[in-house]
Amino acid sequence: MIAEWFGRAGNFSLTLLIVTVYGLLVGAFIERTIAKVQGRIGIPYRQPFINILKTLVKRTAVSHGIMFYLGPVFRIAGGIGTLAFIPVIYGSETFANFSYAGDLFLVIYFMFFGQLGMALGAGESGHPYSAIGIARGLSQMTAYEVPFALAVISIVIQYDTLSITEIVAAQQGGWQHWTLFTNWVATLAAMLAFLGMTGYSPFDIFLAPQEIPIGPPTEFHSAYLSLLQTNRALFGATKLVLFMNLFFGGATGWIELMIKTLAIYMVAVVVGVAFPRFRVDQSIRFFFKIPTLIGIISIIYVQMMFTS
Amino acid sequence: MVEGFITQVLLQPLGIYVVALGAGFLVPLFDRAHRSSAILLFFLALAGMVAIAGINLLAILNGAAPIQIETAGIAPPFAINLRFGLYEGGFVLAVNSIALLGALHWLPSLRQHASALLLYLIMVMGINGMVMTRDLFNLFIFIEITSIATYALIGMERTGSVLAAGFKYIIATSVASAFFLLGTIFLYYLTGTLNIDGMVAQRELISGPIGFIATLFLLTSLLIELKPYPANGWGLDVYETAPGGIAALISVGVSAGVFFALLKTLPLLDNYLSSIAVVGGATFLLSNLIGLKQDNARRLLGYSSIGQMGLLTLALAATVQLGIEAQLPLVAGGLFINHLLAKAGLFWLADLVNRNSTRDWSVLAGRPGRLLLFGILLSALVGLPPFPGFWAKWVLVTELAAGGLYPWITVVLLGSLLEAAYLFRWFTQALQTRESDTPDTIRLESLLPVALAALLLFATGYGMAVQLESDTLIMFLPLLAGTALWLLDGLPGLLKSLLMLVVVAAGGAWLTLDLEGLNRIFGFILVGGGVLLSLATQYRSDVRKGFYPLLGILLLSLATLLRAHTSLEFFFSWELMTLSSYLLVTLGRGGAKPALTYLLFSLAAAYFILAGFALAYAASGSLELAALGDTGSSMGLVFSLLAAGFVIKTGGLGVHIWVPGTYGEADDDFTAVLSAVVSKAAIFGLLLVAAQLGIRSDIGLDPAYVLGWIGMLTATFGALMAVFQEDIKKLLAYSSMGQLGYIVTGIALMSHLGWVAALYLTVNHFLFKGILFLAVAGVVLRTSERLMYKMGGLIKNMPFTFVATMIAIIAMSGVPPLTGFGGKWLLFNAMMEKGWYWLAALAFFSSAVAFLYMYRLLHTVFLGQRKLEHAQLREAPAILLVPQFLLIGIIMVFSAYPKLLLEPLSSAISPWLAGNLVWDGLSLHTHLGYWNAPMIMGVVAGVWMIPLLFLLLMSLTLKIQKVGQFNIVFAAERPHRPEDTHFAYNFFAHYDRALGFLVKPRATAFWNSIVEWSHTLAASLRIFYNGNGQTYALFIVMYLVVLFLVNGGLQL
Amino acid sequence: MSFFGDLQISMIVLCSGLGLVLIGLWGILTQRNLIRMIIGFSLLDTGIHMVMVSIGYVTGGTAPIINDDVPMATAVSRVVDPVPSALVLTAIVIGLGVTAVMLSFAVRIFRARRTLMIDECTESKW
Amino acid sequence: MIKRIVILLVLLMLAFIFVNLAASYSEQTSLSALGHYYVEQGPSELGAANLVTAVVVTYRGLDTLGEVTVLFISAAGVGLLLRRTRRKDDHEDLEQGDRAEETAIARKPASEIVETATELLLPMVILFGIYVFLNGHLSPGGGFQGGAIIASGTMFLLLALPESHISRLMIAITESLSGFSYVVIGVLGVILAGGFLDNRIIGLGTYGHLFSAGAIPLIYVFVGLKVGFELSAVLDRFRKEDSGPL
Repeated sequence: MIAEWFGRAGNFSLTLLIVTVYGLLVGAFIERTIAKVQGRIGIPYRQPFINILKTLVKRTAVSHGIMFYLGPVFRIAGGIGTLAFIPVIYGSETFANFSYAGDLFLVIYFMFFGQLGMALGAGESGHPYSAIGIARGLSQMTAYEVPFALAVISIVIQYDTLSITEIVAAQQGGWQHWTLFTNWVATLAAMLAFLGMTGYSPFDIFLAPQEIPIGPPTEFHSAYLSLLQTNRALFGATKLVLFMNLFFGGATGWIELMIKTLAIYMVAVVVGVAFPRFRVDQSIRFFFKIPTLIGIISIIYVQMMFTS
Repeated sequence: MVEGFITQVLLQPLGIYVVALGAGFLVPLFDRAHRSSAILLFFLALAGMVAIAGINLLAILNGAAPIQIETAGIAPPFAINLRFGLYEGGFVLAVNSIALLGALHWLPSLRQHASALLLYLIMVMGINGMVMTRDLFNLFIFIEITSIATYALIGMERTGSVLAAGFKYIIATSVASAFFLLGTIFLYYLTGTLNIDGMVAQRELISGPIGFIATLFLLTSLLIELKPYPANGWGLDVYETAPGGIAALISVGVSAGVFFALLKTLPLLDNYLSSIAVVGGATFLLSNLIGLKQDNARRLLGYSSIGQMGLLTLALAATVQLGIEAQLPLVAGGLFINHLLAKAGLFWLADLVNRNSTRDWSVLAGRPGRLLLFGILLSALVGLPPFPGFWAKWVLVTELAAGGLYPWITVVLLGSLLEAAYLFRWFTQALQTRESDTPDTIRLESLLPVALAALLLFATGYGMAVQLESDTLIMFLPLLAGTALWLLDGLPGLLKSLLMLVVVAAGGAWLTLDLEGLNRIFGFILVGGGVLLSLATQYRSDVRKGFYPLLGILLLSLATLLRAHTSLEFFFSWELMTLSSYLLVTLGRGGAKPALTYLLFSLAAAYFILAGFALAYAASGSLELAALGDTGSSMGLVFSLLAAGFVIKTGGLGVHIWVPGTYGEADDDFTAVLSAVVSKAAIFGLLLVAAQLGIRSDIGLDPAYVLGWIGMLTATFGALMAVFQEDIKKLLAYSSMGQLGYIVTGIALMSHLGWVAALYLTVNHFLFKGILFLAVAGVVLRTSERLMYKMGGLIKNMPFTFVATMIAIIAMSGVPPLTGFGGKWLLFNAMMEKGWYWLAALAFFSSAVAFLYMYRLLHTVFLGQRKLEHAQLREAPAILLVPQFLLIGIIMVFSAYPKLLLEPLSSAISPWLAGNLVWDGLSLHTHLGYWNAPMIMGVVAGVWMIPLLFLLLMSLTLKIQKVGQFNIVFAAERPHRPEDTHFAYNFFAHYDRALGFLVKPRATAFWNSIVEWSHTLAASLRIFYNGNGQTYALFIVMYLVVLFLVNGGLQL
Repeated sequence: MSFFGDLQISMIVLCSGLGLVLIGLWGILTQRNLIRMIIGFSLLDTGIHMVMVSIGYVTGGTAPIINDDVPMATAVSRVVDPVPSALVLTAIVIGLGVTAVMLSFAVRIFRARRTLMIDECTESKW
Repeated sequence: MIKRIVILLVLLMLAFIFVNLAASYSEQTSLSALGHYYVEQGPSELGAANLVTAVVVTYRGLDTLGEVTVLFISAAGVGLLLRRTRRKDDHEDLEQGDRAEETAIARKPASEIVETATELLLPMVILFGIYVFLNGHLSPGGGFQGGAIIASGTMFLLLALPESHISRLMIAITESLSGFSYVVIGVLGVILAGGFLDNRIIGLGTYGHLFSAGAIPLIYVFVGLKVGFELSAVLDRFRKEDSGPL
């Protein structure tokens, strides 16, 4: 029993490492791409790693209190945990992680874990920007949750399961079986929600580097910040993996995973480059209009298509 | 001869006349000797009248035949005869007793004039005569005796207004008497007799135009004397202006006599039963509606009196129409005795308080004894348990339902609600201390008659309970315990708290431990949970007059609620719970006003429930709760009515407006009980009807589906409304409303999994909301604030409270690994299984919205910048923290091993809805998904520990500096006041901009407009009461004409 | 029914009585002066007494007192019904009592507010 | 005006009802069952020649007791209402001027004719009253009628001599005692005869004589006294609102 647990933990550590590194690299890749588009050179690929290391080895740190101290811990635990409950590579026992502890529903709710913890930590810093950022982030979250939830319900109806593994399994056997093609309405709704979820422009006001320097993490620095930076890469990649599993047929190997997730990510990047930032109330209204409508249609659609 | 006198005269009902008249004639003589001897004679006579009535009634109750009294030694119909049977005895005893008490009350005025003494005595005798005589003309004489004595006593005060009112009264009753006489003589013309029984025996002779018109005159006269709307302004004016002593006697005594006259002549008036019912019903409904506009205390009592007589009339007509005269003693007798005692008590109290405007009754504020009396009388009048009116209304409504007279049920319940509205508004005004009030000067002994009336209400209420129920003792147990605790109310607060806990724990255990299934589970939540949370009452050591007895009653009534087998038992405990919780809310700082809203919505809920039960009884013929399902075709309606009642009580959307005020203003520790425990009673009720009715296939899914939507919309809007709250308790109030919405939806699913979800959510809500309200109690205790933005940074001072709050919030939010996730998961699975996709999507949204207020609560209060004045605050008292951490312990256990909880829940549901939870080891499987709670707990602990250890490790090498409050990155400036940087007020302003339109207070506006509309309607309905005696007289003649026309007079 | 053709004696009394009732009511309803209203009441009362008497009348009957003119043996066929007479006696006394109390109210009202007009006694209303 | 029309309409409707009533009415041609019994049995059963008296005093004795009570309480009520305010600070708005005015009216003397006539007639009126109630069981009349005649004597007196004093004490005692005696007789009926107010507690005597019909004359004496004194008292009250107790 114990050995089995350790074995799994070991396997998961490997996944964790790969996904984190991949996340950081993707981040650098996107930065570089945007820079190229804008006629700059951009950062080297090692830059994210250097950033993390640099903050990690800072010799001074201040603390505003115990919750402040625990905030980054919650945050990265949320990231790691979310990944832990998602099977990463289809058909691979090694990279199934702890997905048999819970289903899709667990993953969706566990995504809040880090956000909540982080919000508490940032709250204790006593910095108004943190609070403002959190208020905005939470508000926006309630809005993109709606199309996302509708899309999820749609595919749960479609596949008649909440198990991510089974959802992926159902999409095997060719691209035409991907949710993207079998239930493109739901995928569209989900991808619109994804824009909000990634926090890229036009939905990046909760971080808003201009008015409220980087939002909730304002007061965090040194080792705290390194944890947050790591998580940013890790959590971003985790969400990509989740979307890949749900809508894009999953992946049977790491290469497929990387190609697919990068492609998904590009959607957000392209939209982000093309559109200016929404105010919070605007983005809320946005999500409640077209995306929600599409989500509703997706359920009607799936009921017509997949239930007798 | 003396012996003959005693046995043949004094002890016989006839003795009442002899004593009253003999004494009455002698009073002037005695008065010549000495005033006090006249007073002594007066009281001896009254006491004698009570005793004679009592002795004879007792004999009849013991099985003696009704006593027929002949006069002149000649048999009826040739001489006048009287009867003293069960009904007569009851009425006479009641009237004489109340007259005796009334005399005690009014003695200071009565003793001024010997003639007042004799008038009072003879007036009472006249009422006795009206009750006992069997001769129509003799009845007229007694009516006149009573009337003339009444006129004179009204005029005793001789102020301009009372004289004017008295004159209108005389004109009105004289015209009515004239009608009576006309009717009587023409009945004699037709039947050749004046004996009522003789007339009834020759009922067929009373026909044709003369028969019609004669009975019409008789009927009009009696109805007018009962003061029907709108021909009753003359009565109201007298109630308003006359001294309480006589007003009480008119309201309860004279009306009783006239009512009895109607009762005995009813066989002659059987063609008019519908008219009588309409007159009674309309009077009841409309006087109570118009009462809403009234703020003169005495006139208000007048409206209530008239309304009550209307109800009695309606009850009488309906009972006879339905042919269930056997129920008459319970219905009419119960309503009558209730009105008699309560109304007389209130008139006397009004006399003592001596304030015209109901607003000025605030002189009673802060006087628990007086308020208790006042409250008892009002509660009785409204028909709350355990008073006779409660039982009578129950029987009335169930019988009306059984007879299919549904419109009357609506009238009775609506009228009762309106009456409750103005009566308890008055109580609310009495509760509110005002600066300008001078203390009242009521001497304690002058309250004695009022107190006796209150006691008699309890006694008669118990008497009726014994008639109706077998398990009376258990039903009354909460009240007994409450009384015992109340007797000890002088003890120190902490001791009382302890005593209450012991009593409730012992009583509750005895009542609930042998229960099974669902009831057992709710036993743990309601009684166990109630006791656990009530431990926290120890954090206040002040006296808290009335608090502990009421809390004891509340918690024990929850226990008896669970034990109920019949709908009557259930409803009794339910109303007891309503009443006690209402009173507890009024004890809060600003609790009086919100408590009124709470009471009215609770009563509305109760009336829905009553109507539902009544309908069920009508359909199944049984009061057993288990027979609710045998209701055949009316099943859907029964279910809807009952569910509506329970949903109101959970604070469903649209009828939720009582929630924030009630939870906000109740005492902080009591709010925890209210939200975590008491609200679950409604869930229990809902589950009960769902189990008996909701799961039946013949109901169809529609009501359940509607219920599901109501629940989920409540959840959504509750969350949205909580987001915009600044008041911490109101935030939690809206949160409670929303969380209960999920539970309602879970029940509405009518599936095994849905109910497991509902029960799981119920347990969970109890756990986290108990913690939250107790934590808030601690915060409010320390900061004396309820507005969150006035707090901040309290984590430094109250770390334990913060931890408790945080854990509770996580448990509420649904974030794994704590219990909340299980609830959400179960509910989602159940909804998907049922195909309720839209509701599932809404659930996602509302639980996301819930994050907003949850975070806000934690941040605004505990995080951010601490206020300077809060720097020295201490942690909440240990006794507040103990229950919180006990509850946290339970949350942790259930989080890691939900099977411990789910298995009993599942097996409790199995008898109703088959289905099993599929377990694979510790993993729970549904059709769609799976949930391995222990493993999730392990993984989360693991992934949380690893970065923590890492950070700790790093900290070893780092020099972590604790910094001061204002040491933040703030554009190189340093804020000096926390207010500068504590981002708290209107935290979700942007959300308001985006979605605020959804939560504009529409429900409040709607209910306000209902209130306004009723007031406008009331104002337009009372234009008839223009104060002009001639208008009043005109209405009386019109009444006759209208009755003539509607009963087909033109077809003669 | 031809009550104009073959007028019976009691019919005249009855109709006059009912007419008095109407007149009395008219007085009560239209006369604003308390004393006049009381007079109206007296008329109403008297009207009713007449109605009562008329009801007791038996065609051709005489007073129900047994004497030389009305021997006991034939009394049954010769007297009017004694019951309404007895009732009227009682009713008159009661009417008297009520009138007396009404009058004393009127006196007191006049003392208290120097007016006898009913429409000036409307301070309690609504 | 509109009010008048409404009143007229309502009364017209009432008249319509009355017309219906009268139209269906037809005069009785024989006694009702009740009347028949009284006429047939009354003289022998109760020994009263005046059958109305038999009905009033015995058959419907309870009514009569009630009637006496009504008068009694009317008198008491009138006394209560018209009592003179004792204290100035009492809550009544009786002003000094009113009182003077009142006295002025009261003092107006009667004409000489009235005074003389009164002195002449008063004893006869009272005597006649007594005669009427004593013979109530034999001839037309009775306690009420007799009492009323006595009271009319008082009326004369008050008209002629407005200042004359009527003893309150005497009225109170007579009133009380006669009322109480009436009740006692009634009670005796239960003990000695068939029931409450049965007049046969003493022998019926010889039919048609003064001392016959059992207790009827006795009752009528009390009733007559009571009525006479009470009505007198009422008249006296209206003459001047007095401050005396009762």
